Amino acid sequence: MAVGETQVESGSEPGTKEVETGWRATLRKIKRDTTARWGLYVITFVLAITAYTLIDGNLSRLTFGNVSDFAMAEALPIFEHPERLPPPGEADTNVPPAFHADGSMAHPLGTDPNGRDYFTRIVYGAQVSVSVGLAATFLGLVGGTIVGAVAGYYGGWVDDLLMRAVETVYAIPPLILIIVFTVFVSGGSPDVRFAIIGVGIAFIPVFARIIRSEVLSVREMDYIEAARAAGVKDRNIILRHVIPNSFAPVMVYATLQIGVTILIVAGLSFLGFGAQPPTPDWGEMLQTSHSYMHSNVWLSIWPGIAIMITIMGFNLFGDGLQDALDPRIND
Amino acid sequence: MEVRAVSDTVQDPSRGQSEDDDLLGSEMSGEEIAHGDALLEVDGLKKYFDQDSGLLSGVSFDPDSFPPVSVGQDHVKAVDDVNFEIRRGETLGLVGESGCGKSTLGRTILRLLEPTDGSIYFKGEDLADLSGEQLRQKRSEIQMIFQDPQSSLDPRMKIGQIIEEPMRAHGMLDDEGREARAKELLEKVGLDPHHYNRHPHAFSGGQRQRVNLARALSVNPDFVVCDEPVSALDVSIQAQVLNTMEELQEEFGLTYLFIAHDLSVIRHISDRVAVMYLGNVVELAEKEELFENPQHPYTEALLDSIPVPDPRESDARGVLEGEVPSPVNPPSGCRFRTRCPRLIAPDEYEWTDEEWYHTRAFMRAVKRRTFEPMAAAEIEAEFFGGDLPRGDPGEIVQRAIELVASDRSAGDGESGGESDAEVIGDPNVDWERATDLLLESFAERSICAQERPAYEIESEHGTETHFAACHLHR
Amino acid sequence: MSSESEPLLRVENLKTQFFTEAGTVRAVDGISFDVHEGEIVGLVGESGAGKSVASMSLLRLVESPGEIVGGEITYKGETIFGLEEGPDGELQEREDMLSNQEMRDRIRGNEIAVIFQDPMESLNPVFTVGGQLREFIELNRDLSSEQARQEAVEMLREVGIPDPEQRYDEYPHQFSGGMRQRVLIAMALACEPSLIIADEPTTALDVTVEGQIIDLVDDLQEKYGTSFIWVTHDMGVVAEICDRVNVMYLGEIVEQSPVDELFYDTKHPYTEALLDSIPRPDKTVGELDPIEGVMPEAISPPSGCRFHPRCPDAREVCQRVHPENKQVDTAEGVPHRAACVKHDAFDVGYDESVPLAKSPQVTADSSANTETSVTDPERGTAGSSGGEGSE
Amino acid sequence: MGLLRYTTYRFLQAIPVLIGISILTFVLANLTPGDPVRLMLQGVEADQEMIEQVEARYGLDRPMHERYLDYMAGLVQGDMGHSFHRNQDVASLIASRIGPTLLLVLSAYAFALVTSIPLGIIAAKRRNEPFDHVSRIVALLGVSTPSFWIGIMLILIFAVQLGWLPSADLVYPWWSPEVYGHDGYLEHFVETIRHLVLPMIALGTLQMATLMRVERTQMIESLQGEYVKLARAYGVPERTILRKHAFQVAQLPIITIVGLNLSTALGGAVLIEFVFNINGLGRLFYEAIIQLDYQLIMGITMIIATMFVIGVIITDIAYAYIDPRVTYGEAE
Repeated sequence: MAVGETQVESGSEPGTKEVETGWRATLRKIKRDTTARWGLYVITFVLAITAYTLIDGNLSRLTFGNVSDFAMAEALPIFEHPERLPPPGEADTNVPPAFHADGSMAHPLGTDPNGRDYFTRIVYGAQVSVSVGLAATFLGLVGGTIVGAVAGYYGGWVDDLLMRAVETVYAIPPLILIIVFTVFVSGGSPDVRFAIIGVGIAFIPVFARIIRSEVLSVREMDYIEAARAAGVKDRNIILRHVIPNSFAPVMVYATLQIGVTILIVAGLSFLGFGAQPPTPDWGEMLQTSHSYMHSNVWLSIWPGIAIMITIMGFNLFGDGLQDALDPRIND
Repeated sequence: MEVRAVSDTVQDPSRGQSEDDDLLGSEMSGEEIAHGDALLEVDGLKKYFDQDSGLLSGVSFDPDSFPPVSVGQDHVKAVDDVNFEIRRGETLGLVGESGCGKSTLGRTILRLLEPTDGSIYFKGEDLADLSGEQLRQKRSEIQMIFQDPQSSLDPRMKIGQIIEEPMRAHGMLDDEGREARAKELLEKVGLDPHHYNRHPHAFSGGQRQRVNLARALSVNPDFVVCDEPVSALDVSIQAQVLNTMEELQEEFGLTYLFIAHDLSVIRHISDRVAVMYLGNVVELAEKEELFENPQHPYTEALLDSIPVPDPRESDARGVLEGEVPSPVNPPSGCRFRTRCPRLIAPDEYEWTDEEWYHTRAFMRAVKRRTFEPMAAAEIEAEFFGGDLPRGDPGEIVQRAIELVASDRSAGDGESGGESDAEVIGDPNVDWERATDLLLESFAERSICAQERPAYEIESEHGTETHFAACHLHR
Repeated sequence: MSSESEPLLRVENLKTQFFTEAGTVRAVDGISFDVHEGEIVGLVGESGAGKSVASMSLLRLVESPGEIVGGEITYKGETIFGLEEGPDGELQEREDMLSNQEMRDRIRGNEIAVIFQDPMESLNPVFTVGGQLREFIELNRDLSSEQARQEAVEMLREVGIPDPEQRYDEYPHQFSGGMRQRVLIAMALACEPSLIIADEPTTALDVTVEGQIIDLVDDLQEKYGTSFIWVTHDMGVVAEICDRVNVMYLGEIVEQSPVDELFYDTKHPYTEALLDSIPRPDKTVGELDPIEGVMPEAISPPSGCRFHPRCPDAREVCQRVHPENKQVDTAEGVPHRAACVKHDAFDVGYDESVPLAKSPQVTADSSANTETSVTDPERGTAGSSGGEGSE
Repeated sequence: MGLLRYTTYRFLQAIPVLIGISILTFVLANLTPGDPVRLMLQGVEADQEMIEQVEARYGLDRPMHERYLDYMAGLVQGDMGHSFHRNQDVASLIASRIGPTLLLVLSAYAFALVTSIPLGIIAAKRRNEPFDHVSRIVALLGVSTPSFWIGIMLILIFAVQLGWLPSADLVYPWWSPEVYGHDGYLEHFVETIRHLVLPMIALGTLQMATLMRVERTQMIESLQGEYVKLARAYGVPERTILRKHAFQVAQLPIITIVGLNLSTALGGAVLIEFVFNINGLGRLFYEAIIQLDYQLIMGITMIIATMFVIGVIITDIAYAYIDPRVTYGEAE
């Protein structure tokens, strides 16, 4: 029986509990939230693959066939030592995916034009995307926290100056800024490490803004004033009250930002300013396959799907986290 | 009745905390001031806020003028020259409507806000002069209770940590001692000591205000500023918390500055009451005196406005007209004069009471534009009963009426049949000039506009002096 | 009902529930009252008593997950809400119940209007005050746009807004709180309804402004003869403005009487306790006598009389017997009802029943500690975390 | 503050930001370790004399701040420097390439707005119904998929497999139909659209998805507002509430986001122009980077940042137009 045609939820009726806080409550809400749970599954999956590629030093898998004399015992982030990667296979055959008439189960996703097993390259591609995504976001988060917290806490002209600077950096689209930075700082030979720093710097304004506004809103809370009135030192107020209470929303934002970072790094590699061949990276693979777009369609499809799934994982988790922490549009 | 149970316990060597006795020194120095002597004295206190801050603050931009950019700050005069004292062991009620500056005053006294000018003597020492660390140490003697039970407790901390935080900040006791004291305080304020490890969200609003109380009392303060501590609570819970506050006051010899907008609560808990309006204290007297014999027209209006929970009481309501002026440009002299029903007639004219009464009403009606434009004769009839004041005032009124009368210009003959829509844009009605004329000729010349009132008068109830900032007592 | 003519609005056994994850919240649990023409009827209670939900139920504007699940609402002989047993034995909406379309077109606004508590939030910030007023007038009164505009200006003047032609084109944020509340009153009156539901209309206002608004409503009510349902928690406002009063506690009406009798011949212990617990502006009260504990949550109300855990007069029988709101007295022909078994009308053996022993804490201290703890087992929280002061 | 005053004020406020951008770009372009001239001359057989010549020509032998001031002086007069590789004026190069980029970005925005707002509103209205779930999944995919990959997929499907639409470059509507051999303006118009569709969707999908998510959230929030409750209580039909009362308020945050997202769109244009071979600013930027043509890079960065700043100002003004609180100032 539907009485009254208005069925829009409201958060103000007696049934709704007041906002719970604290980590345990948040965790419980995440557990209950389907979106967040699925995001967590995807992230775990991608992270597990990344971990595997770091442990599995057998880079020979990255080549065609079984170049067994090129076995690497050392576990390493591959983009750090591209010189150790096996050289492209001899065979210039372009094996199609397994479900194709000419395909074989030896190469479930086929091989790239250089004869390297595509499945293995996709798996190893997670390493660059995920580590760059995490590292660059972390860098931006740290830089942004410093700038944002200083601006928000001190206020006045410090705030003004920092925010003008932030606005300036913000005005240059991240991709452009990162390309200019990476190319010039690397002296014309960009690679992943410059990309991480570039992305990190480009995201400082984004994080600085959000952290500043969080600090400003927490600073207005009565418990901060209560702590001041009680004679608690400024340092302790920041450490014990301001940071823990601004942390949660910032984490939500950071999670969503990881997705954006991966997106941008993929674009960067696609244009040739990120990971450099032969490092397996999804963006780089898309660039290589771009020339084979007409002859081998599948080469362009797999890396894109890999990027999409990874980013979706972080977005799902971020969304779930946001729902769990934001009471306004809670069900 | 147990006296000072908590502090006794803490100081009791058998509880194992004897070394920390001297940390409760505030208690000792507090004894120097006898019950009933001034504990805190506020002298000429001012707190102005800049309207906005930042690099370009104070730079205003107006393309209509030349040069289009000008520099100059407007100040919000939230607290403007306030003087009073609070005596040891008493509760001073501070009452006023929203925006009158009472909360700002409370925070400025605590130096949570930096005073713009003036002194705050606490036990003879000027808090306004203290440097950061001196001030921080002084804070164990002065505490505060906040209005909002939701935001005044850090949601990520446990109740125990919250209560212990001030003690920790002042190096009071060791970990165990603090925990023992926190639990005792929980019991004192009427909570279960077992709640020590719970988070604030598990508590109702009333219970949270009790935690607030326990936190404030943990460092054994002498003086507590209570900023609307019960206004967010339901009526039946209000009474519980008020009673607890009173019991604790007696037990610990506390002095309260109790800030509230609710006159009933103020009447219940205060010994003396100060009434604030637009940044000024307009009246200060003992409770009975203030409520039974109010001497400031604003206080009277406030008292008349409260709905009394008694259907057989039918009093005059809503006696105040208009709205509170902006604290950026408050009225000169008495700040209440623009709304005062008893604005004093300017001395330079000869008035009868009735003449002044009519003129005042007309002046305000013009200023607020509360009547529809009508013919001059109608205005005369409506506001003056047909008789304008004699002499100069009469002429001024006459000129003002002409400015706002709908039949002002001789050329327009059909003034009778005009509809509202046509009147809207009537160029003949010059409200602004009429307002200026009336205000300049009358309101600005009243003593109320020219001098800041401050009078002490005899009380009818009690022995205290009665302060009233109203020229009616000159 | 009394022998008088048919009331304007009759509510019988109204039940509104919210279906939440934690369970069913019986926000309004079987209340009955009526409103006669030209009357101001009070609906009084603390936060969580269900008074706002009750008033929104009258317009069938309960928001999901809330639903009216039972009872009957009749307005001027028309059925706003009513159920009957269908052929399959299930309850279904009665045929004569007004459709959503009819509610919108004929009832909301032009028959029953509302004034909300928060004048700051109730006006749309991006439209002019006059525009909003005109829209509602046009919608509810068959006037042309230009006529509606004139009417709007007229109403703004009527509620004491200076210079209404000018202010018609201004935006809500340019008005003070008191002025915005006047605008809301103008909206309600401009639609020329027979009944206005005023939901805590003065709670957010300063006391002098509150006085102005109550004065205004008093005058206008006299002039237009509109009936009011006045929802409030403030006994002072009740005494000031209401003709008859319904006191609500935890979803139920516990006392119903003319205003004078409510204050001078109080029949329900809750009302009495409420009156004793409030500080007075007109006289100095030595010691306040607070009600112990806090109101339990409506999700799991106490057995028997819902007030018994906090009631000073509670006896053993109160735990068992759930009292109806029965007539216990008559004042000038108007019934005085109370839901308390201590009155003779009930005859369930109150006098013989043993008084309930208070837990020691209760008698020792006036603390809120003894509240009926509605502990959520999952969270293990202390006491009810219900929004006291957050309705 | 009136709307006009506010507009002037916002433009004045942008001046320091633009100066900041010029400094930042200049510093970035001079961050190169080693000799910038050698970098510029990569791949060119150059002797010492030539290097010195180039240095002198670009004033690279002078301190950085002097060069900056020179550059600024030039900028003010509309002189953005000289492209060494192309031996062309930077300003005129940019002018010749800005058209396609603007066409692409604006059409992507139009596509995003036209699709996202109705979808977001319906999703909010039918919250937790199948329509809502489907649209949320679409939006999620939209924000998770790289635009350039969408571009590649679109080419594969619509150009390569189906052969319905062209996959390279745009047809510029501002050129005359004869240039393309089009038979009259109708065909010219149709061809313009046909060439525009794929890159527009590729670039617009992310915007659409972002805006759709925001629109949905904002509408849900706005529909819970007290003013909506009041409108319902006065018998306002649901359709009017949705389209007028709730909608107007919900658009405010959308406007802000539209402005800020311009940054993503302008960045994305580089990728999309690369994928679709569009001779716009993005492609020019890519080529300039490959050639390390640093005056050209500075010029393009400056122009793109300026476009972003102007975009933000325009949306701010639109915001002020809808929300009276901005221009009239808060009362309390």
